[in-house]
Amino acid sequence: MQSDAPKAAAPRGSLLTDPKARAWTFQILSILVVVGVGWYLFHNTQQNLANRGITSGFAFLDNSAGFGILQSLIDYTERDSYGRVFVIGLLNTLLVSVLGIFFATVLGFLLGVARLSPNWLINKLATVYIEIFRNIPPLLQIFFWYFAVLRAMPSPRQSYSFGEAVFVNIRGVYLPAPEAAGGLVPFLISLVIVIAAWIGLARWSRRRQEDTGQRFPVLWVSLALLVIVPGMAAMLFGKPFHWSFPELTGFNFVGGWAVIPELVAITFALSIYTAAFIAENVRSGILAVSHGQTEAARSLGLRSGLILRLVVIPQAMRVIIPPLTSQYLNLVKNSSLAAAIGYPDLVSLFAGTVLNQTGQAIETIAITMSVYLAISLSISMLMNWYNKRIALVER
Amino acid sequence: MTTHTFKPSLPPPNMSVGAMGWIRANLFPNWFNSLLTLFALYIVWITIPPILNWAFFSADWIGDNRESCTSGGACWVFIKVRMAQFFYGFYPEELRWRVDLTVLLAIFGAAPLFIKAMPRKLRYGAVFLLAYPVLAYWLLHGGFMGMTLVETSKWGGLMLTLVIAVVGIAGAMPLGILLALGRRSDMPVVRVICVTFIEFWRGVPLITVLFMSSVMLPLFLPEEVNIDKLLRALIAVTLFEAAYVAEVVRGGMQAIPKGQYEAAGAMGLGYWRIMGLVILPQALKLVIPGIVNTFIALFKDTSLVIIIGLFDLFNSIHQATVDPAWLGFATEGYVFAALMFWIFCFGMSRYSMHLERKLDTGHKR
Amino acid sequence: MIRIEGMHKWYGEFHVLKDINLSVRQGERIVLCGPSGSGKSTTIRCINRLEEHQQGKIIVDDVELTSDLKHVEAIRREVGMVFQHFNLFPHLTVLENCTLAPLWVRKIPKREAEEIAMEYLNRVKIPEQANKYPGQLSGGQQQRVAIARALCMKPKIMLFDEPTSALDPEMVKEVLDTMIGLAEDGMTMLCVTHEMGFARTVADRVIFMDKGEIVEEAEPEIFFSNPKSERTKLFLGQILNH
Amino acid sequence: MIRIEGMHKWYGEFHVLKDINLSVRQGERIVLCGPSGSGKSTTIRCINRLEEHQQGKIIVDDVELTSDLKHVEAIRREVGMVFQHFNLFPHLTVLENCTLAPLWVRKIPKREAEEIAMEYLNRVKIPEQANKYPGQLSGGQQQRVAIARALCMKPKIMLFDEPTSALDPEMVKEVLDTMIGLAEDGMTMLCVTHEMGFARTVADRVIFMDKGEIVEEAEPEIFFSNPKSERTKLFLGQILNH
Amino acid sequence: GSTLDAVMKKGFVQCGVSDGLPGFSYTDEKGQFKGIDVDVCRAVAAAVFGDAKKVKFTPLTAKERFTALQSGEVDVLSRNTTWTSSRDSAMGLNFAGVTYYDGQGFLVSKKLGVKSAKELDGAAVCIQAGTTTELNLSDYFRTTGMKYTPISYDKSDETVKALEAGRCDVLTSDQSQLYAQRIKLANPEGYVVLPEVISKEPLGPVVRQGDEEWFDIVRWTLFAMINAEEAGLTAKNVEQEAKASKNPDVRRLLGAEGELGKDLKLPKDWVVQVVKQVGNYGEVFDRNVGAGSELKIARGINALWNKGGLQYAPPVR
Ligand SMILES: Nc1ncnc2c1ncn2[C@@H]1O[C@H](COP(=O)(O)OP(=O)(O)OP(=O)(O)O)[C@@H](O)[C@H]1O
Ligand SMILES: Nc1ncnc2c1ncn2[C@@H]1O[C@H](COP(=O)(O)OP(=O)(O)OP(=O)(O)O)[C@@H](O)[C@H]1O
Ligand SMILES: [Mg+2]
Ligand SMILES: [Mg+2]
Repeated sequence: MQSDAPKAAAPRGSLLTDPKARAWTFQILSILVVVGVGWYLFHNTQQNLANRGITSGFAFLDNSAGFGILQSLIDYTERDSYGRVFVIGLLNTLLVSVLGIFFATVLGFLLGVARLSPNWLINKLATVYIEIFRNIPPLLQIFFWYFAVLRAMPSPRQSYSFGEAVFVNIRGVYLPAPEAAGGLVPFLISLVIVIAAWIGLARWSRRRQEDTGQRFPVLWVSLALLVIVPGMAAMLFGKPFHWSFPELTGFNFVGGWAVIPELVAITFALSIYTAAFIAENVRSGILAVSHGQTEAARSLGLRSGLILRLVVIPQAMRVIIPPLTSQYLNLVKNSSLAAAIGYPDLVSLFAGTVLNQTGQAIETIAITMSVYLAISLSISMLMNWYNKRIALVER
Repeated sequence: MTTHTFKPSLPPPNMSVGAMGWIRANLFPNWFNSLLTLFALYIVWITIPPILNWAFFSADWIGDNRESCTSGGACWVFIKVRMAQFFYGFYPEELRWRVDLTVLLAIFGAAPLFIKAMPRKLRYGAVFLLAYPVLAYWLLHGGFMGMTLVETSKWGGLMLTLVIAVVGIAGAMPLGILLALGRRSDMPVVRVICVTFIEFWRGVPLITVLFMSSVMLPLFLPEEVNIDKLLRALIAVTLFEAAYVAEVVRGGMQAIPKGQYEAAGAMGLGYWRIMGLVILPQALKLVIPGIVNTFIALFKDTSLVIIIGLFDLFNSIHQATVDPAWLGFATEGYVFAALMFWIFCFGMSRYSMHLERKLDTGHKR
Repeated sequence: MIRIEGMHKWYGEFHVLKDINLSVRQGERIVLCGPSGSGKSTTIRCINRLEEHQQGKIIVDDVELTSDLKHVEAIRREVGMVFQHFNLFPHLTVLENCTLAPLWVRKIPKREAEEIAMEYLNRVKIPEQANKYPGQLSGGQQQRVAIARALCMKPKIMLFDEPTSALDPEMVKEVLDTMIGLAEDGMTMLCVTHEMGFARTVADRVIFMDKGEIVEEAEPEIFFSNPKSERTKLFLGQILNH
Repeated sequence: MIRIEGMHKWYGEFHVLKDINLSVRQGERIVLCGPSGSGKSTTIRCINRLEEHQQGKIIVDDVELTSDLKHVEAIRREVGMVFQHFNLFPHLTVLENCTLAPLWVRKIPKREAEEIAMEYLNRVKIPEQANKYPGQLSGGQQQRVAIARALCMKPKIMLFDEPTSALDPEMVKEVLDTMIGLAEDGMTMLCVTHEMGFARTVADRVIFMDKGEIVEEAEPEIFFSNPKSERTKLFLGQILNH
Repeated sequence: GSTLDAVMKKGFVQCGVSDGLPGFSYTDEKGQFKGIDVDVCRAVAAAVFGDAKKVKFTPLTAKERFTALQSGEVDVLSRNTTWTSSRDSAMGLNFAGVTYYDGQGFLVSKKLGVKSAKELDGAAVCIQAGTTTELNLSDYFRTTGMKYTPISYDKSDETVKALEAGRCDVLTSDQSQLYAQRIKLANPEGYVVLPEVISKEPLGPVVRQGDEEWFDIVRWTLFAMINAEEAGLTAKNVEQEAKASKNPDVRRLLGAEGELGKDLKLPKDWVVQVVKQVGNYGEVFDRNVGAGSELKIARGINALWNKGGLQYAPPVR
């Protein structure tokens, strides 16, 4: 008998007792409630704004800001608009997040592995670290590190100097910054060439391994190329940059790159805090790979480095990724605590100073929240996608 | 036919057991680990003695003003002098017994719930859960039935931290459970509403939420409505936390096999009875550790109310460190704050691990 | 007691049950068998609305099964069901498992519900386990608790979905014995099982399903000794030689 | 091929292996049996250094097993091992499981490694599963993949640690057949198993262990029909009557 | 609705103050709020309820303050807030008057050896975020063509801590605050306030726009305090004078004659209560920031108009 699609539905009950009808009634009611509450709040807000003569709308984004900003990744002067201030805040938040995620991941993996070390002392040290740092509020840690960093550093005049090029003092870490010079173009071209060569080499060596089983020391050769070729370009076509060295003029160092202590403290605190959680995730991820897997790999003659790379980590990653994702999200959200120590992140600059200069609380907070929401959603989407891609195939 | 005589067990060669064996196996099994051990020893050596020295050996404990702190180590006098404020905030001195009593009531009231053999535990628990909040409100806030009123603006310190954390989680539980049910509902509209709600709160930082609740909420409400500042913070924390609780509870519900729903349905139980009598009791038991972890996170997050000017434990301490009379003892303040938070969080995380182990074995049998 | 007329069911595009017609009289004991995936479980799950049928009529105890919740509830009260994997509630004691539905659905006082429960636990021969948790019992004991739990609602009809197939062989007998006892007491039963011995002893009728259809329906003597259809023969050959 | 002389092993204070002496010639097929906890697994795991022995000598293919990594690696290359729980790598396809070690340890070109792998997958009769993941295979198929994986390294000796005891009964045969095939091709094998049928058909020698000692060592006919020791008899009685 | 009605209904004035600025608003160790800004609030409460205690304080950061006022979180914002055009117009606020004429200045460590703000090129400057100070600073350095690094914190306490730690060379704020903040330093003598005043900072209480009634009450409370000082009424003698004074100005002010109270919908004796419970402007100034306080700021331009200052209240008539 060929199956045909269902025709008439079975008889229905009355509106109150039929589950479908009831479900729809309920759903329509809940839509009404949500819309009603939304409208009520909107109405009140409208009324309140009108009553109190508060400006609304997003026109303020074009107004000029008029205040200085401690750190901005793009050019900024006081004449620039609030819109640009928003971008600067967002970039600063992203900077802290990216740095924090990077260091927290590295530190977290190291600690997670240390936590599993057969070496008793290392194991215990890692445990102590994890238990201390994950049980103290991050805000407290941020304050602590900020003032600890400030207290430990000398004034600009007594800076620690490394080869008269790098200076460390309470105002930050000052590094020489490259500035373009005549040989820059050939230099950049040579760099591109080396990188292209690197990729080609890697491809070729993979093919060679597949064909002959021999491995080629790609990394070392490429590193050598990386030094030699641009070096020759520099010699032939002249210096690509001259270095702008930081110099003490007046109160502070001028020139070079400066890494401000606020950034250091917040990155430090967030990395240390989040690493404690990541370490636990890593540990349970590695423990989730059964001992039999390592034994099987060992009995095949694989060395421990290869076992880790080819067998343990790929499997552990599947367990680690989902909790790691939420740690990343937490770190991004916690980066908003930067406001407490004056690091000009999104919350501090935009939901703080701009809000206060313009008085447009609803708009600025709405924008700020949407930005965090968007970051959170995109990180989770990315991670979900990755997670799906690497999921184990089962029956 | 022979009878095989077994050889006696010999003691192991001495390098593999005993103190030496242990040291060899755990500290110096190979050159790489030996290096690590030395490195770790070095770290211990450069960190522990100075810390101990600062915190104990050359610390000042006695006195009641900054002149007592001369030795160069930690000045615990500062903490000692301010201790009452760190615990009670500006709660009137002569009424502090009310706070103590509230805490004691919580401890002794909840204790029977942890006794295995307690009869009628469920009923007792329900009565306690209903009665205690009223009692606690009467004691802490007062203003009726003969208790003098203590404004919430006078609440502070550890007491406020605990109030926020406990009320937050207690409020978040029922809401979180409803959200979890909604997210697993087969009504698409309800599901969408719940998912949106949950994802929204999980996606934004708590400080923006607190900020909104503290200064913007009145903009959304009619002019005559006036809600206490602490209450608004509590509402914000509750909504925020409910989203996290919802996800934890959902995890637990997913672990309940479909057969349980079917068996309950086949017996003629309706949706709410299936959930209330069969599914949630099992799901909640499974997620107790997760809930405790959420509570720990919440407990740490209470420190953020500094942003909206509530004087919780951390803010009280922070405020004390800028008191001109005690300038320069910020480190002591932060260390003390850290210690207080640590004790609570560590204790709870141990408890959650203990539960996890207990539930784990219970599961296997 | 049960009348099914022209019932069809689809899972999405897949036609699982095709034109099922079946009627069960009061006190009748019917065994459903057939190869895996033939729709046996689906059929009996439709009877108490764990699955929804899309065409045809199901009438249980003079009540037609529609999507009206009132009817569904009325029918579920009269129909007890026992599952392959017991589905006892692990957080409740055996006694609580048995009294849950009487208390909340039938609204019987607790004392009385417990007396009834003990009576049925006696009947399935495990009164001494009343205060244990399901996790502490063997599979056979658990299934007997599940039967007692269903009986506590004093159903007019009992449905069994392969009640013994998740059990270790040594426990199968204790459950079958319980079921035989029940049959002897005159309970109306509809039973999905591959225990042909049970079918032979107890059943008034055996129904053979395949590919979502009822292929054959006969008294056990005739069914086993002289099946009409080729497919039934094939199936019986496989199952009895196993 | 393998020579073990006076090997002792302790787990902490516990003396697991006591004075084990054993030698296996090229092409010999040896079955190890004994009650649970008698040290069979430990013995064969010492042979490829999954466990460390503390006293005595183990010499495999003329290389003495010391803590020198070079020696350990050399030996592991020549010794294949099959585990009770297969231990396939779930994140790699069957083919990748089989080519992993040849590629990274033997440094064979990929093409060639794949050819070898397909050859052995043919041998264990599952070439068609090459691109599936282990999770998609049945237990018996997984164990055969595990055997193929070990064979791909072209080992001189194969160790089996109860290769069939985690399998459903209907799958035991397919794995045993594969092992018998291997034995017929002349592979040197050391096999911990309780499949006495297999021991009888294939083994050149059967070794019985108890409490960490070798109690008896004999050809299968003699071992089964006329064991010397009281202990062996008891064990055989138990295992054969089961 | 009307703020006055709402205030009467709830029984207290909700007042937004600073979260810690000696002299203006700060909490003592008992948690009591004190300072000029606080006294203005108490005066409003005394005017409305005849009881200066019927006021609740909400400590606000600079960032939060306007939102809190706009949203109705507080009824009056008395938090050393500068009166500017944009705040008065676009933000929907109304400034009720000036409690303190201030100007922005700089606080530096003596060790730096700086004598004038003109020497501050390249300095790192600590400021409180979200203040006019932040904008003035930027203007000042722009006009003088100097460079600076702004380091802004949410709370004024943190700016002090950062200056102390050496994170910045200079702290900038309203001069009055500089004096207040200086005593928060471990070593106040090591720091000086530079002579330059780079801006006008009239500070005063603020209310929401659109409620003239409430605006008038706050404004006239302040004026009443100034007029009281001018008329020589003090907390001690005001009750006496209310009964005995023959001066028609005083009689009108204290409600013995005329309709001042009724017009403002306040009790007849409201000014008496304000002065009795809080004091006249001079007393409040003196007690909190002037000679009677730790800050010891001179009256300067905050003296009455007839004593060479700017404080000038319209007559009661
Ligand atoms: N929820 C479902 N969604 C889609 N298809 C389903 C679902 N449940 C069952 N099926 C399919 O319907 C068919 C009938 O299933 P049913 O469980 O009734 O078979 P059965 O006769 O009870 O088999 P068994 O002896 O294995 O229990 C099977 O092909 C099955 O794959
Ligand atoms: N890692 C270990 N630490 C301590 N004791 C161990 C360890 N591994 C095994 N043992 C003990 O050593 C003894 C021998 O174990 P082994 O696994 O070799 O026995 P077996 O003969 O293979 O038994 P089975 O048939 O159960 O596999 C057992 O008593 C076991 O408990
Ligand atoms: Mg079925
Ligand atoms: Mg074993």
